[in-house]
This record gives sequence, structure tokens and C-alpha cells, in this order.
Amino acid sequence: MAYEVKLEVFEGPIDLLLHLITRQRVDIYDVSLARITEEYLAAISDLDGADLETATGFLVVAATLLELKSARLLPGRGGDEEEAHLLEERDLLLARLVECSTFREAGAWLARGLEAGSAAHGRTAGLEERFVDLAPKVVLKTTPERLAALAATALAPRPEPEVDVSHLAPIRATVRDAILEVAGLLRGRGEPTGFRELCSGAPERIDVVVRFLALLELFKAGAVDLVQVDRFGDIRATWTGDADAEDVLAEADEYVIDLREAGR
Amino acid sequence: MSDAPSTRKIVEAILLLADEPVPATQMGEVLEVPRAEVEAVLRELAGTYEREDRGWVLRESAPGWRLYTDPDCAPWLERFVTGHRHARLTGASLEVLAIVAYKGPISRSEISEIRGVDSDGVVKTLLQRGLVEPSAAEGTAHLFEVSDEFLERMGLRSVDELPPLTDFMPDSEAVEDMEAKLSPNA
Amino acid sequence: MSDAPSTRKIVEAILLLADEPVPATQMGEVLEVPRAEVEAVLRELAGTYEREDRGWVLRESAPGWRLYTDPDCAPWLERFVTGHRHARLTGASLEVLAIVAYKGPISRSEISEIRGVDSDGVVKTLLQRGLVEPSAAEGTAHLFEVSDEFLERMGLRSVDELPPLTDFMPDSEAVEDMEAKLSPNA
Repeated sequence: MAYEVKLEVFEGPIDLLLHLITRQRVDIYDVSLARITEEYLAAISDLDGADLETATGFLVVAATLLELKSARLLPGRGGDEEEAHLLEERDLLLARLVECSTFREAGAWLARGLEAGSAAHGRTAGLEERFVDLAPKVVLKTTPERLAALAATALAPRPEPEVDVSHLAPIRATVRDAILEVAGLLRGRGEPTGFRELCSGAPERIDVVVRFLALLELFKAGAVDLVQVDRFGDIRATWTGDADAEDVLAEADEYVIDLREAGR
Repeated sequence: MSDAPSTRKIVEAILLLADEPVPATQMGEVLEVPRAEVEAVLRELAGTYEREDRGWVLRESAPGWRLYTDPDCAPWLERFVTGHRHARLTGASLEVLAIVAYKGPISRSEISEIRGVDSDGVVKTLLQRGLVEPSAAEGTAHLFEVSDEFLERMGLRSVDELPPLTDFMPDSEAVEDMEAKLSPNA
Repeated sequence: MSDAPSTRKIVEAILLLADEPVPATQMGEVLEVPRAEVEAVLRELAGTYEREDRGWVLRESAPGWRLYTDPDCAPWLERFVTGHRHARLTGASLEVLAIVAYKGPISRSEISEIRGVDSDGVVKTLLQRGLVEPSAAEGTAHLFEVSDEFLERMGLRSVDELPPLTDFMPDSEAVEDMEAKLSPNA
């Protein structure tokens, strides 16, 4: 699967999110969650080949979107405490977006100042001949080792970005695994099974999300029927046997997201 | 030789000779005149040049006083500017520069945290451009602050002269909009 | 911008910026004004500076016109020059010096490329300070290497005595560590 996310205009996830949100290009809930997830996973498996910084940026923004979207898709789960936690997270994210936006504006202001400053050229002619010999020798407070270190740093490739893995560490769920897992659970039963039950062993919200996605994939492929009695009621899934999990996986492999389009 | 040259005259000569901003204190030492007197002369000169519409301006920034060509003349000077073209900074660099200007002294990791992305490469670029430098204070070499060169180019005496950060905050409408889009109950 | 600056103003700006005498013809070209007119302005300016007892004089020599500090101020300027507090290399200068030491003979543009920023000004400073010089070998005058004076002051007989760079390269361990952490199976 081609990893084709190019985020040249964006500097990291906060920046991307800010861009997506402020330019109104994308309602974040309209971004295909499945695609983001697939891309997310593809990116992880392909990280050593990709520009690490770009990849990380994408991963974190994908994680953020997933979390927010999952919260909306799964109303009521986890009760008040969960809700409060989510609001808190949302507020933190909002605060970061505001901060990021503020510094970006300040940066633009600095750019204008520097631009204006560069229209005024400082006098640089320097010493006239008759004073040159009077100038004291420049202090050369350095050692061969210090020079070596400076040269090594200057000649080395740009520093490798360090990756903030805090978002990634607990996430080991993949849609592919979830498809197999959910299919396995449903195939054995003749009767409808509630989504909550399907998620009973899911430790993290992300696990719930990928299972939900897996269910949607299975539904799309005709492998399951879904019934939701009332709006916030439990979704009940029944295995139809019209398709098997492998076919669904083959379909799922074709996902490609191009965020360039989203950011344009 | 006639009379000794005036303080004003010597100050002008020093300004012509200098190839970087000169602190008023340093001129005071050379002239054996109190710093306040030198500063009065410098301010007077700055006013004179402006009033007389000379081809140069005298400006004070953090490191000191220096003569600059009048910005109005910039279009005619391109041929005489040697080497020193300042390449434009990217959006990322400007953002980090703003963070360092307002939050400095600040560490690399704090910068990265604010931006949500690793910023070491950008910091390195700003160091090389001489706009940012390791903090001069004792034991704070891992912290960064804006350089005198930055302040000089911005025409600032210190970062305290920067406009308050709140001037750049998105207005409440924009924040509400962001909030609405992030809300799980939207 | 209001009105275009006067010829006089632009001429002054050119004089401030130039680091060597500028021919009146050249100023005429820039200003799109006949040489005779520029010369009239220059003579007028020279007279004004003298009459107003400024810290500088405007002189014409064979190659052209240039501002010089007024000789009356020389004793103070000598003090200013000898007491120069900033006789310390900047971080940028040290970095260029290190690059030239290890990669010399090297051209200006190669240095700028390595650093990712225009470095002509820094090279010029190092040349003036006698720490870097044009390569002595035939046909390589556009290349720079460190001077004997630099080597002597560093206590080295030749650049071959500098410590090997490989000892100072950032290790790749950090990168591997990072990749391990990112692995979904970690």
C-alpha cells in the first residue's frame, strides 16, 4: 500500500488540525475514519521508509481525529466520567490550537518586522586602513575538539526528529485484526450480537473504534446485517455469510487518503 | 589643530567606523563623558538626520546604536548590498522564532511541545541564521533566546518591546468556531 | 511610500553602504541621472559635511567617492578600535571556521550550502581577521582554507592534526531506539 501522505504545508499535527478546522475545508467528522485508520496503520508499518517527522505528524493528528470521532460515534459509552474526560481533552486540544494560532500570527508579525528591517542596511564598511593594525586580535577561545564538534554538527545531516510516541504507545489495535476478530465472533453465532458485547474486551477507546470500523467494513461487504433500534441504542450485528472476512480485508487494502486534498 | 572636536562630531565618526551597533556606554568610555550625555547626543543626531531627510537613519536596538541606510532608498541600493541577502524564513521558522521571542529562555523540548511537533531542525536553522542563540545566563546553555541580531533587525531594545502576545490571539468568534468543530456533540 | 527620495538622499545612502570608493558614473547609472548631476550633488555634500563639522568627510579619489572619518577624530577612534570589546568570534564565525578547517579548500557557495544560510558576510569577517585565506594553490583563489595564523594559534602544524570528525558525529543509536519504540509490536 502506497504511503502517500504529503504534508509539506503543514508543520505537525496541531498545525494540520488548525488548518483543517480554521479553513473550514473539512468538517473533521466527515474525514473518512476508516481511511484515516488504514493510513494510520500503513504509516506505522512503513515508518522507516517515510519522512519520520511527517509520518509522526500524521499519526498524531489521525489519533486525535479518531478519538474525537469515536467519542461522537459512541454516545453514552463510559458514562459521565468518560464524558468529562473527553471534554477536558477537547479543552486541552482547543487551548493548544489557540496557542498555535497565536504564535503563528506573532510569527507573521515578526516576518513583517524583519522584512522592514532588511530594507535598512547597517553600515558595514568596517575599519579604515589606518586603523586596521590597531584592532586587537580576535579572541580565539576554542579548541580543536570544539571545532571538530562544530564541523561534525554542521556537516551531519539535519537532526532526525524525535518522535512523540505518547499517542502511539497504547494503541495496538488495527482494523485488519478487528475485522478478523469480529468476524470470528459473529460467525459462530446465529443470533444478533450487540456492539457493546463485541467491545466487551476492548481496553481502549481506540479498540472500540477499530471494532466499529471493522463492523462497518463487514456490513459494507455484506458479511453482516446491522440493526439499530433507536438512535442511541445498541447496534446489533448478525452474520449473513454472504462474504467472508478475507474478501473484506482485500477491500480494506485499497484505502488511500490524500491529505493534500483535504488541506487545499 | 584648532579646538578639540565636539562630542557630537566624535560620536558621528565612531558611528561611521563601526560595523555593528555600538552601546552608548562604550562611546562614553572613549569620550570620557557620562553615558547619559552620549545618549542625549545620539537622540539629537537621530532627530537631525530624520528632519534633514538624510540618506541614513540612526537607530537604537538592544546591542546599541548604529547607522542604517534609509529604508526608502532600498530599491536603489540592491547593487551595493554585498552578500547579505536575508533569505525568507518559512512559516515553521517564524513560529518557532515567535515562541522563542515570547517564551525564551526556552528549551528545545518545550518548543516542540508547544508546536506538537519536533522542532530541533527549525531551531538549528534559526541558530545558523543568528536569530536565536543559547541563553547567556549561567547554566542555561540548553535554553534559547532571541539574539541581539534579531533585536537589531526588528529595531527593538529588548523583547519587552514586543507587542503583547494577546494581540495575536484569535478573536473569540474564531475560538468559538474551533470549539464547535471540536465538540463531540456537534 | 510618499514621494520618491531625492538624488541627494539616495547618494548618501549609497555612500553609507559602500565599503569602497564608488565612481560617480556608477551612482549615475543606479539613479538614472547624468554623471555631472551626481558629481554636483557629491561636491555639494562634501561642502555641507565640512561646513556642518560632521564626524566624516566625503572625498574623491581615483576610483570614486567615499566617506571617511574626520582625521580630527583619529585619537578617539584609535581608542575606540583598541578597546573593542567585541573582539570575539560569533557562533556563526566559529562554525564557518570549523567547516573551512575540515573541508577547505572550499568555496563560499559550498560553505553556504552546508550551513543552509548565506555565509558570505561571515567569510569576509574571517578573511579580515586573517583566520581564513584564499587557497594558495594555482587557480583556486576562489577557494578558502584556514590561515597559518589560525593553525598556529590553535597549536596545530597542519589541518591534518585536527581530531578525526568521525569521533564527533552524532551516533545513530538514537534513531534506532526511536524506531524500536514505534514498532507496533514493541
